[in-house]
Amino acid sequence: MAELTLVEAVNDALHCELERDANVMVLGEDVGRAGGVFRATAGLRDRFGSDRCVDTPLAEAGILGSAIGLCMAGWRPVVEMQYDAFSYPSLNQLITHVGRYRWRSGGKMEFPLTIRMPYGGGVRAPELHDDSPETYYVHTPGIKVAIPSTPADAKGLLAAAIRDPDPVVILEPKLVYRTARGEVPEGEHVVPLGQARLAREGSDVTLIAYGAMVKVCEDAADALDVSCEIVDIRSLRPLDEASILASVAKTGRVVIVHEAPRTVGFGAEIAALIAEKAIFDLHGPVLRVTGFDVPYPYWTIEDAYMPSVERVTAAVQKLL
Amino acid sequence: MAELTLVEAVNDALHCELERDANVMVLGEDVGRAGGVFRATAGLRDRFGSDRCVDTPLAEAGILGSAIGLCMAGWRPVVEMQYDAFSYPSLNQLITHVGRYRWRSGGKMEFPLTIRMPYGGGVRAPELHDDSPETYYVHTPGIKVAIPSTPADAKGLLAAAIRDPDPVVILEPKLVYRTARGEVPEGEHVVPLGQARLAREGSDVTLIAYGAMVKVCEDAADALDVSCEIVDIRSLRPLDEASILASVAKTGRVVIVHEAPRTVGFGAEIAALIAEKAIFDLHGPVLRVTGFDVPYPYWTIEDAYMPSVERVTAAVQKLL
Amino acid sequence: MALALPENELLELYRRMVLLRTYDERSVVYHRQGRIGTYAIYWNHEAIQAGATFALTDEDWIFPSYRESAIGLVRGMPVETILQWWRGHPSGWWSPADWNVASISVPIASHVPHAAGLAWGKKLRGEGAVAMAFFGDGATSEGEFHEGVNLAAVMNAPAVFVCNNNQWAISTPLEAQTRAESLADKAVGYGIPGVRVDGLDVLAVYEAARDAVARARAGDGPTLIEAVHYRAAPHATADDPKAYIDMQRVEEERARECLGRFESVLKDAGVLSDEQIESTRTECEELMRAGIAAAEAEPPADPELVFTHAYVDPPENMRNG
Amino acid sequence: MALALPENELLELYRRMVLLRTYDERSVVYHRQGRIGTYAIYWNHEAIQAGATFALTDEDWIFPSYRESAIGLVRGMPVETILQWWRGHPSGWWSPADWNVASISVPIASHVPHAAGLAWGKKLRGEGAVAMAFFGDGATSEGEFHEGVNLAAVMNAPAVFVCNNNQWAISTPLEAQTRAESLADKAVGYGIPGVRVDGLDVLAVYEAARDAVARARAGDGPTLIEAVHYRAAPHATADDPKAYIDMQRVEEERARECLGRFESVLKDAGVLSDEQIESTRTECEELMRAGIAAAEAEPPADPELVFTHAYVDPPENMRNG
Ligand SMILES: Cc1ncc(C[n+]2csc(CCOP(=O)(O)OP(=O)(O)O)c2C)c(N)n1
Ligand SMILES: Cc1ncc(C[n+]2csc(CCOP(=O)(O)OP(=O)(O)O)c2C)c(N)n1
Ligand SMILES: [Mg+2]
Ligand SMILES: [Mg+2]
Repeated sequence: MAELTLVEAVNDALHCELERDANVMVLGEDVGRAGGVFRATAGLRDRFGSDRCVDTPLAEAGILGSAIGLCMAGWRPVVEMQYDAFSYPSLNQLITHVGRYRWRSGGKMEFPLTIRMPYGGGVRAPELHDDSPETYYVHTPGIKVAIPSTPADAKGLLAAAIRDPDPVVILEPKLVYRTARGEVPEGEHVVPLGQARLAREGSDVTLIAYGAMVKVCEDAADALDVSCEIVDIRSLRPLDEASILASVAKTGRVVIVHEAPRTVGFGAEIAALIAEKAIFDLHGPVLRVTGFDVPYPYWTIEDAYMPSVERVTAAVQKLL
Repeated sequence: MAELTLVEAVNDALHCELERDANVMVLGEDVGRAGGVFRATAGLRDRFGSDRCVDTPLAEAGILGSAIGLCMAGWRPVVEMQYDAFSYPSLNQLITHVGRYRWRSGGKMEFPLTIRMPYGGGVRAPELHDDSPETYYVHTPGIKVAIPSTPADAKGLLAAAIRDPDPVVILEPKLVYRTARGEVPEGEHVVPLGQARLAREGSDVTLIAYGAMVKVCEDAADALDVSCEIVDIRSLRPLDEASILASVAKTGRVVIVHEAPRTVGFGAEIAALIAEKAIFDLHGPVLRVTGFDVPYPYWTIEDAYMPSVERVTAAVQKLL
Repeated sequence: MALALPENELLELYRRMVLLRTYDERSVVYHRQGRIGTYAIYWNHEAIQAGATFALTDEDWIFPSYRESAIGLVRGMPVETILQWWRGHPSGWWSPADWNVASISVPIASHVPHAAGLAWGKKLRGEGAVAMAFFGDGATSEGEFHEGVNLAAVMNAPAVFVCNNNQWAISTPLEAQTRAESLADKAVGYGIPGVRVDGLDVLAVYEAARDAVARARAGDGPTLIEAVHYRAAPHATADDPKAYIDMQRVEEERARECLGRFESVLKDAGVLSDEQIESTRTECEELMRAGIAAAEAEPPADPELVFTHAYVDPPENMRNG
Repeated sequence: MALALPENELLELYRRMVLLRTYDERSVVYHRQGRIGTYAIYWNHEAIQAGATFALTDEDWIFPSYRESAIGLVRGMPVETILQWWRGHPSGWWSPADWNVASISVPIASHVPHAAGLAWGKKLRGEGAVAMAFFGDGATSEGEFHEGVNLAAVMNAPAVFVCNNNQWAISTPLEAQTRAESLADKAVGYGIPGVRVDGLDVLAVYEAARDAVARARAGDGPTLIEAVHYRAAPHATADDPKAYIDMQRVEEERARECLGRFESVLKDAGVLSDEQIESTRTECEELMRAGIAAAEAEPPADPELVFTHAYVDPPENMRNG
């Protein structure tokens, strides 16, 4: 066990997986010489060479599209998108090819690629360095999506993604890249996709979140004198429905928290799941505390956009 | 009143709006010389000239990006994307600019552009001519989204979109482009955004749908001996929450139907709305009948993917 | 003049052209008969498809667009497989790995980066394979064409980019697509060779491809080949070009079609006899008859296939709907 | 040698360069003092920004990337407006229509199609305005650069595309970005003129821009200008180039910086005196002092602005969250 920050854990996972499997390679903008703008890929180029940690041209569709060809050539590419909002030029490749190519091959070919990127707000950055794009990814068939909130999960989920035979998108909460510190198993460490994490046990209310919002829920729980259970979803697809439904059955009260805009944000899917499968367990409405349906704001007022401890506690109080 | 097909009504709306406002122009692939692959823009080039109905190069991001510049120059561009899945290359422009530029200008500039495209499955077409991309659009802040199911609404909603000061995406259900026929008011006809249409009154169950799925709900209602109320949402953003909640209050039973994959499909947002604001009106779970979280299938088996009368009636029976 | 290939290869090249031509002409008929769905006609594109791929070995990869849907035929792919693709039957979805022929790419230019990546990836592994991508004149306006070719050039990947310049993108003429003198000019911006050939001269296309493949194998990186001709048929069975094309011009172009031209070259060279022409055509028609029969004999697809193959390891809720 | 401009214009051009330089140098200090946020340094890019825009009239539009964040200064935009952008304060979001300066574009190359559209749209209206877009060497790898320039060329739009080739995209060197001899070569593929100039020679940049603007106004369509220099500062305040750049080379480049070079040209020509240099610099420093003071004096933004301006006519549920 070593104490690492979340971004250090990402770097650790990449070192382990490139070491373990000679077919794994990393590509993206500034991942090589600079080791990534957040240093997530630091050291890889020196250790594994410029063929396995590649600085690409500035072309996200070209990067993701070439990763599909790399898969056909037997590689397991790990693509870094430099920031959330800069992954959008690659959406056409993601939707029309990454999510569909294995199906097209009649199941005979695998496209075990991983796309990872820092995401989310609160970092006092210029425009378009703050997006939470998970809806665009998780709505796309053929794709799996995971979002860690702790260093250990950042390492374990990324390792699972790289080893997974299907394409996986990993969104890393950049807000806590360096503030989330924790024990991380040394060497190989895999956290299977599809398992939520019970971040905290409780009996009165269930708070459901992922990424940087888990910490917000924990702080809200500390501020409240009600017993909050906190479910860290970790894996949006595959989704651990059982853990969510078990917690709802226990508490009957639910608040879902995410940064992304509310309309068809992932909170809507969770609420719909509960409205379908747990309706008779509920003591009250299913509440969402989310980003708003507006462009992510200028950073001096971004705190008014980001779900806050205050907004979460207010939602919980509504339910009691 | 004239009896028109849905695609004829689209063409009618374009003629009226280009006639009415000299700033309105149409651009896209094959919209001019050919009048569009579905003939939606037929006649415009002859009538209004090749400057106001423009065959662009084959470049969706370039088309939508240039439409932003056209707005800055005082035009009201109506962009055609040739098919649902071929709009994806323009998503970066949509998300990073179309939805944000007015906000960036401190509210001083308007970007009254319209993006329209045929969408949806069931048309026995090769791959990627069948997608239902509404989630990608309606999740994006700054964008409005409308989907007609009748010829009259196809004309009226498109006219409203073109006149609207904000960017609007209109998805036209190509499955019923030529089979949906109906009375369409001649000359100017506007259906305001943000108003659902009560397609059928009923008391036992509420069926909520849009686009080609409204007809499926009507057929299901005919096949059932329960009284079904059918709400045709028409406008996904702005959303007519009042009409949805009123119907739920009346029936207490809800089935939501759409073609798009289920996970964070628009049905999730409707279900979440109900789970938040109408939970105590419900007599049972909120059910969704949707496309599956898989690539849209080969057309010989697409009927197994598309929501069918059978699947809708089965869902209704579950609620009784 | 001396022809670029030995006699037996010339005849094989001829056979492939006839096979492609026969597939295309029969498909238009099958469509009219309601036996296949919408179909993208490639009539008179055969010289480009057969000529360019003739420069490849079976280890090399082909990345077709819908316009080259039947190109697997040059690798011995069964006729029925391709017919089933156009019939919307799952057995039409071959595995690229079985034939080193990528899936038919429907989104324009989106497969160009795939070819770049495959070529780059093979090179990284020290495997000699070359990637050859086909796309149209309209495709050169797409960002993904640009990003893919540029990336291949930077990676010095063994790729050959074949632009089928039939001068139309559905109803959009070349002059509304680009202001460049030629599409081969675009190679300059990528620092790679750009070659312009007569797309109706199968041997000219072959020679350009042979040289490009040689450069790729020698480690000299990608080449852009522009094969110029003219679309002498509708864009697809659903399309009526009368609205936008001068049909007179189309008639002239049809008269210059590439297969007859190659036939006379071969006959003048004493390589091909009328009997051989006859027998080759009947042989290919036979293949088509057998192919459509096999396709139609196949049982309808199992609707369960809606769910299979989406994932190796599917999420539990995949079937919820 | 005879200079390209009359004396008063040379001095105005000089003033603009000094103003841009002063803004940049002060901003780096303000950042260190925690008075502005992350900042994209453009030190030694002033010759390109001042020189190219000097060929424009106020009716013409400028489309800056983050690298040209302060370019509005040449139009008289208040210093504090731009400072506020970097301070994350809403008053930093000017209205493009007020200055004919588009918003700072953060997604690389995504504003190139905007410039194409604006130029095309103005031409359609018979208004003479030219659009000038700025972007980097890395931007030329993006699909949206390709689609935007191609569309402008096809529409014969009065646009000027200025590529600031500082030979680095953050840590990615030019040779990892393109295999082309020069970025101006890319113009060939669009059928437009491509011009390569010394990006540190403000008059050379001006002359290239002047000719390009003249072509645009004459109805001869777009031009691609490649202004070659070298990034002699970090990519941004957050960046540490030591990891990837040879700092020795950077030192040499800093010694060749563009402002001092223009000063000696003007002094040799007897147009500029040490007193004028002194007074221009103090004047600009004054503007900066006043600007940062004004920015810091502004009340904090009203959080209500999270909701204003997203829509002209907002959906009712916009505030739900
Ligand atoms: C990204 C994308 N946009 C639009 C389409 C619709 N479409 C199909 S074929 C075609 C024209 C293609 O022209 P070209 O590239 O010249 O190839 P050709 O059909 O002439 O062989 C268009 C616009 C598509 N398939 N993909
Ligand atoms: C679409 C997109 N991808 C990635 C980024 C992150 N990024 C910011 S600046 C930069 C390098 C740009 O280099 P260049 O185009 O040469 O311009 P320069 O910064 O050198 O002026 C990158 C990759 C971005 N802003 N937008
Ligand atoms: Mg073509
Ligand atoms: Mg640069």
